[in-house]
Amino acid sequence: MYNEKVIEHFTNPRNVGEIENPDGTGMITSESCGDMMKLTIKIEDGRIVDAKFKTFGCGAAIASSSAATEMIKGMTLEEAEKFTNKRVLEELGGLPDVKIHCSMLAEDALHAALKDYREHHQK
Amino acid sequence: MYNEKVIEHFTNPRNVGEIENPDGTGMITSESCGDMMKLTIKIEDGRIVDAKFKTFGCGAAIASSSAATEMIKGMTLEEAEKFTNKRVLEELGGLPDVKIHCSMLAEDALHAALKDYREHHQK
Amino acid sequence: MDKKQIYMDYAATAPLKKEVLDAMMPYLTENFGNASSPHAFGRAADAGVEAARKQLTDALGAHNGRVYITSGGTEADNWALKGYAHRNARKGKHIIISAVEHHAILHTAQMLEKEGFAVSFLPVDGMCMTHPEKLKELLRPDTILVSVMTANNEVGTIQPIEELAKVTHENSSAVFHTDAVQAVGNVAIDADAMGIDMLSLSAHKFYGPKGIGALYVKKGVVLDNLIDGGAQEWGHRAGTYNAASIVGMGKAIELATQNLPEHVAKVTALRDELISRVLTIKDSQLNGHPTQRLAGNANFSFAGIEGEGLLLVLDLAGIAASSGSACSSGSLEPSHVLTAMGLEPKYLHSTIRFSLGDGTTREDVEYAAEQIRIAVEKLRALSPIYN
Amino acid sequence: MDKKQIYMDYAATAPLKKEVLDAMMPYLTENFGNASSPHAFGRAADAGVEAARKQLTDALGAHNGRVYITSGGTEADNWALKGYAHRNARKGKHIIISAVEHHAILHTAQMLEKEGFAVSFLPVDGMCMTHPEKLKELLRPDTILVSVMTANNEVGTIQPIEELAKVTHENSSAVFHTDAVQAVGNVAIDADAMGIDMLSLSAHKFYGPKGIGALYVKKGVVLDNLIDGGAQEWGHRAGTYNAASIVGMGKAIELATQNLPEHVAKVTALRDELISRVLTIKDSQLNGHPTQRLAGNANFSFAGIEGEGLLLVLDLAGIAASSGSACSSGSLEPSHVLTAMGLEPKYLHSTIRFSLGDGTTREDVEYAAEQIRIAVEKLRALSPIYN
Ligand SMILES: Cc1ncc(COP(=O)(O)O)c(C=O)c1O
Ligand SMILES: Cc1ncc(COP(=O)(O)O)c(C=O)c1O
Repeated sequence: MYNEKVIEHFTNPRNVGEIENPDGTGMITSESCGDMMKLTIKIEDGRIVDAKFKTFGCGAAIASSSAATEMIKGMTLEEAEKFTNKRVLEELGGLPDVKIHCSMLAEDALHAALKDYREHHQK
Repeated sequence: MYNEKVIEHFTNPRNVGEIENPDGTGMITSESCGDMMKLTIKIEDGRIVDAKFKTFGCGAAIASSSAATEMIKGMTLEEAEKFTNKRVLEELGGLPDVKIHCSMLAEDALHAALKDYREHHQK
Repeated sequence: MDKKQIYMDYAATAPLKKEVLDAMMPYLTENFGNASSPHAFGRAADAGVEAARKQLTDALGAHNGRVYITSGGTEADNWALKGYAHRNARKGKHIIISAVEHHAILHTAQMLEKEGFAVSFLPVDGMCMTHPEKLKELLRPDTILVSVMTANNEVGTIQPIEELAKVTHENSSAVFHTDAVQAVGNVAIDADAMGIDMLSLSAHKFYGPKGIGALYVKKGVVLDNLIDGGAQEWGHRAGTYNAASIVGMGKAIELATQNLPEHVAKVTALRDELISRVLTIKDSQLNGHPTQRLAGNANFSFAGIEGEGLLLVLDLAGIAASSGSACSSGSLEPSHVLTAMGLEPKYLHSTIRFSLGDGTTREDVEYAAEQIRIAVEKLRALSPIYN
Repeated sequence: MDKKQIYMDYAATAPLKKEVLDAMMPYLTENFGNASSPHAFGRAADAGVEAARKQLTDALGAHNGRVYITSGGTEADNWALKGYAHRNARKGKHIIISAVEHHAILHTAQMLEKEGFAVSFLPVDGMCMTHPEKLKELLRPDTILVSVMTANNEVGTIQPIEELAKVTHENSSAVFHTDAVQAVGNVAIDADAMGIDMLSLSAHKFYGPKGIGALYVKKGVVLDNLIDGGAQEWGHRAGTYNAASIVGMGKAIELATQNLPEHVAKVTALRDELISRVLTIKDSQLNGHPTQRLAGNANFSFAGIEGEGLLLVLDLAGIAASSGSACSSGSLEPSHVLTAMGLEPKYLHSTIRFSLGDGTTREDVEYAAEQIRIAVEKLRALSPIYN
């Protein structure tokens, strides 16, 4: 069902946790399946310098969360704005058809966190 | 499907053929399945002294014909009038449900032969 | 598979018993004839089919009607509902099913609803139990059919079938169908004594082959055919006999019935051991009825973690379980069974079913309980809604 | 069975090929999981199911749609006709089937007739051949479905499917279904190239297991479900996967397709040998088409004797044949196929089908021809209408 890369991310998820005093926080619940992801990011000089997640969800949701946090670390805010779940799918080498929507969680959480950053933390 | 007695009668049918100058002839076609039986009988002193058959039909029809001719030989006309397929079924030890109607052929042919005897040969 | 593999998904499907496979082998080899053919090859196959039908009839106490062979529980359920509704629509167009039926009943009833039948749902309590007095309230003069499963596939609750059938017959002219797919081999059944008019079963749930099942129909209950064609099954279910699987089903139900008390006692003890170990995990609960439940069924919820994620961690640890009905995986909505039971929302997506069976050992239970604890801890550490 | 046993009823059902049984065995033992379960046991079963689906798709040239698994040819036929008719009734309520379809199509069409559909019958000539121009005459603006079998089960005539599909599509908006149950493994099929919208098959006719089959449905052709329930088969055919039989069906169709030319050549030669020997019997005839016929099919009539009686004499001599479709035994009426062909009345009840296959040898053919001669003589001596 899942490929090795997905299993690897699921088994050893990167960047688990919550950043203290984050610059942006995104908390998303998937309407279709009830999965949840909380993403906290640290931003310095227009770049994401740290990202941590907590996810309630299936293997695809957790692996996508893990992969996404790795990918966005180091991105400029402009790059991050353009980030989509397609990139996560590519990075993971694909997900089963019924699980593709799970990778949306990471995209949505990122955009929520960026919005939060703009609204509350940007001077 | 058929028991051994049926198979035995089918394999070695008794009284096959046609009696020359019979006292009664019955030729019957089953409406339900197209089987045919021709029965010729010889009557002396109010008794069936000989009976021969020819049958176009399945195993049950042929075995019933054979058994019936054996049974009716020696019967008085009164006994023969009361002869039914139940007797044939008993003699054969039963037939499959879908084949019970085949034993009617012998009953019908006998009654046709007796009628023929009464109409044409009885002084 | 070289690493440890523990199967705890017997309710999804069970392996063939060795005796069952042995009984099937002649029909997969030399006795290959078409059971409807009158020649020797056909008669050998037919003898197997009819012996199996007798085994089924005896095991179900179903001497007051006919056991028809189908391609499984799903076909039997479809046939019972569609066949009865279509044939008897002029008597009334109201059907009652329980709120916790398998999709084979639920989706079939919904199709009938689209065609113009009215469907009422018999509710369950928090332990997934139906209540005869509630059924009485739902019965109407135009109710033609009531269908309540003997035991639920997700949480294992065993329904009061005899009472439900009695209420149905005393208060209406409806017939009573039960989906006994999960029950056969786990619950003693005496169809005629229990007042059952129709009963569905599926062989692979009691260590028989997949793709074969049966519908028992009591004398006098008349259905439209679901599958028309040749003259098999007294003209009511066409298709060349799958003699090997039918023989396997017959052997399986015979064994299941012979061994029922020992099987239930053994599996119940293992299940209770698993339950008591798992419930030591904080913020966990057992779903379904504490005692009126299938011998092998242990259905848990763990606050803060998602069932499919848990399933995957356990799968990687070599433990096969289910996050609901295997048949409904691919669906994203929370289980209609858990919803009907009024499960707390925080537990709705956090449920996992372990179903134990013939091959389960005490070591399996101990290992599984330990792995469940580890997995729950691991996933809770990842959870945004648990701390 | 210690005496000589010669099987000449391959059209009723064929034995499993050894390679097919070998392919099935792992799924009857360790790979027993439910193919819908996401865990390791389930994935192993699912891999088998999907590999088999690919084998089916490749063998049928059916890349332009989906191959759905069913419980056999009968279910596939029922689903195609009922599912399409029910779903598309608003487009029209006229259906055309050939006059010589198997009961799985014929009786299903008759059920639709009772529901209010109009059914026309495409006639056949004396060799059981349909003609595209006759089909053209029957097509109406409200025709939604045409179903003509690829090859007839009783007399073996192979129909001009490509031309019939073409006429259907050029002159109507109807879809074209073919019951290829007898054809698969005997006739090369390329569903998409032939213009087929739906195609039914049954594994046991090509040395696969009984109780399993498939319906190919071209993209864009939409059917109601026949069997509702779980999410299997993209939500269109519910029921736990019978992985062992599905894997067997996949292997069987792969082998049948690989070996098709050799198989057909070998069996045709044996069949022709049987035909030429049997036709030396006085007052006998071959039924069906002399050349456009299934490799293994030899259907004869013998004046003055009844088919079932002949069948029994041969059975006692160790030869298994059929006096029509095995499925219709139990019926007493003369075959609708022979009637539609306009067979002389004296031959209507005097027909017997020998169907040869993989295991048939030249010695079998010689022995059978001799036994047929003896049996015919024996029964003619008993016959009131032959001398
Ligand atoms: C309660 C219940 N009913 C019906 C079914 C359907 O049985 P099958 O998948 O064998 O057709 C199942 C299992 O899948 C079940 O658990
Ligand atoms: C032409 C044809 N169609 C359909 C069927 C039905 O197939 P099954 O009995 O495998 O369901 C058969 C054989 O019985 C057949 O020969």
